[in-house]
Amino acid sequence: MDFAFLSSTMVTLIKAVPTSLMLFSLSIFFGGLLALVIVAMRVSGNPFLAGFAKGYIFVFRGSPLLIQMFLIFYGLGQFGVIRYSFLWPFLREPVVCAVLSLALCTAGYTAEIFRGGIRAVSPKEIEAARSVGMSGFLLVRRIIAPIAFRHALPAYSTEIVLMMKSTALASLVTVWEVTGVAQRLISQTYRTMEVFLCAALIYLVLNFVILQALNLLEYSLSRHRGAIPPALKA
Amino acid sequence: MPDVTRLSVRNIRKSFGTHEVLRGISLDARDGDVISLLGASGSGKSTFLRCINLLEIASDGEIIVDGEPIRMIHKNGVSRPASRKQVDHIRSELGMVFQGFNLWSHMTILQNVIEGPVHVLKRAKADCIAEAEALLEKVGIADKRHAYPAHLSGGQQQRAAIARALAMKPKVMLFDEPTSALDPELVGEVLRVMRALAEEGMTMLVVTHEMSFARNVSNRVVFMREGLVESSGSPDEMFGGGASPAFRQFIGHFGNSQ
Amino acid sequence: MPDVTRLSVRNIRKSFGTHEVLRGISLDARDGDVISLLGASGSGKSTFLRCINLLEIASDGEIIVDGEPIRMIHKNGVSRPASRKQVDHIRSELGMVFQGFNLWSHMTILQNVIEGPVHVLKRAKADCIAEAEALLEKVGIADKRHAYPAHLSGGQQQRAAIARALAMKPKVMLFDEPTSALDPELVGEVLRVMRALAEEGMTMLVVTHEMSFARNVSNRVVFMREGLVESSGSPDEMFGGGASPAFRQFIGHFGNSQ
Amino acid sequence: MTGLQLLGFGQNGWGAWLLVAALMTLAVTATALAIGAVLGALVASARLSGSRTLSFFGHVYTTIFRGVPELLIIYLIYFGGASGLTAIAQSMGYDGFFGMPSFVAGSLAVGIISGAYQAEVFRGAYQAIPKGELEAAAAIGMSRALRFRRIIIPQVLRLAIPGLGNVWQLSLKDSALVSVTGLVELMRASQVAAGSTRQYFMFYIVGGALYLVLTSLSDRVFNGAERKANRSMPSAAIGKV
Amino acid sequence: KDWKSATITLEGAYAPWNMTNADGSLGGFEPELAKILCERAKIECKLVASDWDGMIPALNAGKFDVIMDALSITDERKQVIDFTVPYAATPAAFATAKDSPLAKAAGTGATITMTAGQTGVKEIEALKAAFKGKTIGIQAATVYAKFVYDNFGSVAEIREYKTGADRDLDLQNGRIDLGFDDAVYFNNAFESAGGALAFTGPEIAGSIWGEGEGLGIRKADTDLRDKFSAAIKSALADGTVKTLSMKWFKVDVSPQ
Ligand SMILES: Nc1ncnc2c1ncn2[C@@H]1O[C@H](COP(=O)(O)OP(=O)(O)OP(=O)(O)O)[C@@H](O)[C@H]1O
Ligand SMILES: Nc1ncnc2c1ncn2[C@@H]1O[C@H](COP(=O)(O)OP(=O)(O)OP(=O)(O)O)[C@@H](O)[C@H]1O
Ligand SMILES: [Mg+2]
Ligand SMILES: [Mg+2]
Repeated sequence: MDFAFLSSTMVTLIKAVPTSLMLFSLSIFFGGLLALVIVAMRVSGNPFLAGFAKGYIFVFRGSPLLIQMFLIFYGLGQFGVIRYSFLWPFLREPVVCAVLSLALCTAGYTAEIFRGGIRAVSPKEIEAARSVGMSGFLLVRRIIAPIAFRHALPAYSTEIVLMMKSTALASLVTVWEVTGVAQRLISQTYRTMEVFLCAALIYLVLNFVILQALNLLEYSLSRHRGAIPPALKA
Repeated sequence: MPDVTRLSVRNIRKSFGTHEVLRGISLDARDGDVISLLGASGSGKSTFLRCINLLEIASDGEIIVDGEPIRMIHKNGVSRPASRKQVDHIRSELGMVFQGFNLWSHMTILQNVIEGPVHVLKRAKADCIAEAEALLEKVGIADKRHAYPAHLSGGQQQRAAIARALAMKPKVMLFDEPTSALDPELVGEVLRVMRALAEEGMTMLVVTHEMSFARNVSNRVVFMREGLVESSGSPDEMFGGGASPAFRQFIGHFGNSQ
Repeated sequence: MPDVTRLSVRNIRKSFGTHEVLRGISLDARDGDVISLLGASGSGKSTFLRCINLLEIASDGEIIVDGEPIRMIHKNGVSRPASRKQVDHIRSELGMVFQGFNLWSHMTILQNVIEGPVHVLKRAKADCIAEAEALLEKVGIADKRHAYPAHLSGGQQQRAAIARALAMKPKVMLFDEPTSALDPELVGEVLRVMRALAEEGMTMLVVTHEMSFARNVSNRVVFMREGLVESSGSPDEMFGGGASPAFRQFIGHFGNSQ
Repeated sequence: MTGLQLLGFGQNGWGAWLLVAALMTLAVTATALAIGAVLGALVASARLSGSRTLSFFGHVYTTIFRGVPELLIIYLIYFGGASGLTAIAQSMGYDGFFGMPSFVAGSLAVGIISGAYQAEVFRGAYQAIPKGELEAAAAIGMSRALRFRRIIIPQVLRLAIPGLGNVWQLSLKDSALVSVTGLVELMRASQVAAGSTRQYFMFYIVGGALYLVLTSLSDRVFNGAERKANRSMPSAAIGKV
Repeated sequence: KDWKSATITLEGAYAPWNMTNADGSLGGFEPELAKILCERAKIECKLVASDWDGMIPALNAGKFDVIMDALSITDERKQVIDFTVPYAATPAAFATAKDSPLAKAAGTGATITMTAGQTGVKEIEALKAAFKGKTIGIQAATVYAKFVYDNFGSVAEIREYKTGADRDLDLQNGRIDLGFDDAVYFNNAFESAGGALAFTGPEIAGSIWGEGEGLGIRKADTDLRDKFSAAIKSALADGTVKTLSMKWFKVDVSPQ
């Protein structure tokens, strides 16, 4: 084991952690907001909105993020309309494009996850809410969202962790985060395993913290369930 | 008390698939009316209540709450309410206690009870809590106010559901077997509460299998059979000699076993 | 009929958190015994039934089914059954009708009823179907046999739950308010079925709020209060003059309203 | 050369090349999903078992295989597996390199990862089963195994279908990373075609479109399954007024 | 071990060095050269395509025996694998958009030679002045990247791309002003850019780019390395490399 190499690698990689975290938090935030809009459209009952949402989910969930990012970053600039529009000053920036494509993609997944959570809300509880005159946003905010979110949490944790890992693609568009830096180190030193192990350790620690936080959240949101009697455990 | 028609239902029909559950039911309820809805299991009592507050959409018929007809749109053989806002408003004036209680599982009992007043009626939270605690006290589960529904006994859940509906102070209450899970002592308790409400002028539609309730608390008895009102009348008429043979057979056990 | 003790419960205790719900309950049931379990809402009746078939693990006490004590392991203040196999076996001899029915939502009514006989008792499917249909006929929901539970009325679900429990032909039946959602006519019907089963020697423990059942069908009445057996005796003793004041207050309403 | 010719099935067309790669992607993903289903079910039951040790190991599995970048896991299995095999072979007197076939290594790696995702999906679905239904099953004396087979699996499958659709989608894309093992799947095929012809946009768009075709096929399967599984449920209350 | 057969890997997506034909077969400069080298070394060769990212670990794991993928001989790489003598060495140059104000910078069309570590070259100083405040795109972790950082890091903004192709697209999009890379590679890239890009400033050749491109071989396999080195020397000597180079690159890349 070459500890000097490992520690210098670690130092180099850790310097890229803030970039990764920045990409991660921005894309989770914007992706989450967008997902709420998409899932609202999806379950709205309006065929036009639902159709749009379906199409959106289909495209962004159905194609690889790598391709989406490539087309957004390198592809949009090919069109004069965009290059000479007010958007270009934003789209010109690699970070904006990276966050944009990460957020667009996670929104597709998250919308589908939230929809699954909504499906698991007992129709009886929704009926009870309607019978006191709740509907629309109030019904969603007070009854559907809390229950659905609890149901969706395990799947959503997975998605959040996936986003952490997906930020790795941002080096495609010249945003050098942890994986990108690791790959650059590899093409300089060709010590693939060592560098990758260091990178993996960083992701594992970050994701461990995230997962632990989400587990706590899950636990604290589960108080309302009757504990499953020990005699019944699967 | 002025003689106001609080709730008027005209010729409601409802089918599930090919099975026609309600085949044209009409009913009028005035201020302070307590109407018992009797009928065999599966005769459509719950469905009828659910149609009144539009949890099920009747395929035909008209519902008028407090003089305000619920506007419906009929298109391609499907009906739906014209205004969601109107529906919300009307529902907030119609209280409902479900047969299966349907408490919100993610909220404590107290939260269940104040949810509607605070978030639908937008009343001050402190007032709502005070009132809710008084209500829970009345139905005897004040000590369970911070428990979640999953940790309550059947009768406790049912009482929580009643308290939740009452907290909305609706003009009309729809009760679906509100005492089915209660012991005789509590049944007496709850019936006392209901009688008091009736005296304050609340209109009630009560699906029940409790003949003593039908006889002693309500001022009208409606007997449903196969999706129709088979017969109706004052308790004295119905439980006296004047009842139809079908109704007499229906209450037969009640008559016998006492 | 030989005088066999089918079910014997000794000194059962159970707490939820700090709340001690059962504080030492004992009970013996012989072949053909029909025991009514009465008590206020929240007095621990459901919990008691659930402890008997180990859906809740009592913290203390002993349960003996058909002479066979359920072996328990006590470790670090936590108890659990020693043999999972024994528990499964004993449960298949104890039928249970839940207060909330708990039908399997992904199966039709018929599938619900044959599930146990076919998959637990491993009996021939065709026989089970024939028997199940006869049972469903008996409780009056044969026409609903291909419907899913979510599409049934409350009373229909309750009858399906009864049929499901009976289909296992258990030696001991635990009923938790088996007629709460039924109309008087059906209550009479179901009580007739239960009486017939009692005469065939089935042992039954019935939580009920139906005093007419306690009085006319059961041969023993147990009155629970605050986690203890407050008093018990034959129906005649209990409903005659000899009852405790607490029990008399409990059935007060029942006495009054008739 | 026109775009149509480039994408066609003629002598200089990349049509067949891409199509075969798409089938390869499908095969890797399907195999991985099957492997993952077994692992996922095991891990989910470990996590729900109530046994502290089992639950701990389940937790470790899901944390590691969700937390570590997929590429590294593929590397470890492919190269690590190969070194292991080679060492075994050499100790038995054989000479040279013994690797796992790319397809096996790739599917195994993606399958192990997908197992962690599926475990979480199954766990979430299990927790959504109404508790009373499990009690009813226990009460008629169903053994654990029987309860698992007759009550839990059908309900978990019903509740897990949307989640499994997501996992399928994830695995479909994880399969793109398998190209480091030398397997020509859709992603690598598109990149090779793009690099060889320098028609980057065209081949990326076509590659993306082929992924969408695979998605629409699988969506159809999952939607059908969801419809079928939900026929016992009351019509969704959410869309109603 | 007597090398009767060997497996050679290349990416198959780096035209014109090596690429994949629509029928899945491999073509380009390197596959053709490999065939000749193997004949001369009397080794039966099998060509397989594999992913660039896994190439070196896979070589060391024993999955194949030779890497032939425009692999520059560098000191870092020498620590993990061995190289044959180079079979190619290419000059490097800047590229920009044809209509850019930076087009036709001083020295365009000329060739200068630099040695490793050389500084203070007057042509480079001139470029430095011209490129002040501009953005230069490079492929990360290449010898060219190091050159640009060393010479232009103080005056220009530098953006690193994972591949040269990505950088070329951004050059066309206008996100960056200049690109710096292998001139042979650029020659080919310009063609597919439809004439939108052009060289600017002088071509830079010489030992500054190291020894050139060689075959990568496991450190243990010295005999294999020597066989291929001998074959490369003979192919360079008799002009075979030059012929192939003119065919694929239209310039001679044989190392001087
Ligand atoms: N899982 C639980 N966690 C905490 N407390 C519980 C739980 N289950 C029941 N309890 C409490 O235990 C007490 C007894 O409940 P149980 O369900 O046995 O009552 P019961 O006699 O069946 O009443 P009812 O007639 O209303 O059904 C109640 O006060 C209830 O709140
Ligand atoms: N969602 C549904 N889909 C199909 N059929 C239904 C549905 N809901 C109710 N039904 C059927 O409609 C009929 C009337 O049901 P309803 O619940 O109104 O009966 P009920 O009078 O309330 O009976 P109970 O006293 O047993 O509660 C029943 O036969 C029932 O099976
Ligand atoms: Mg009903
Ligand atoms: Mg109970």
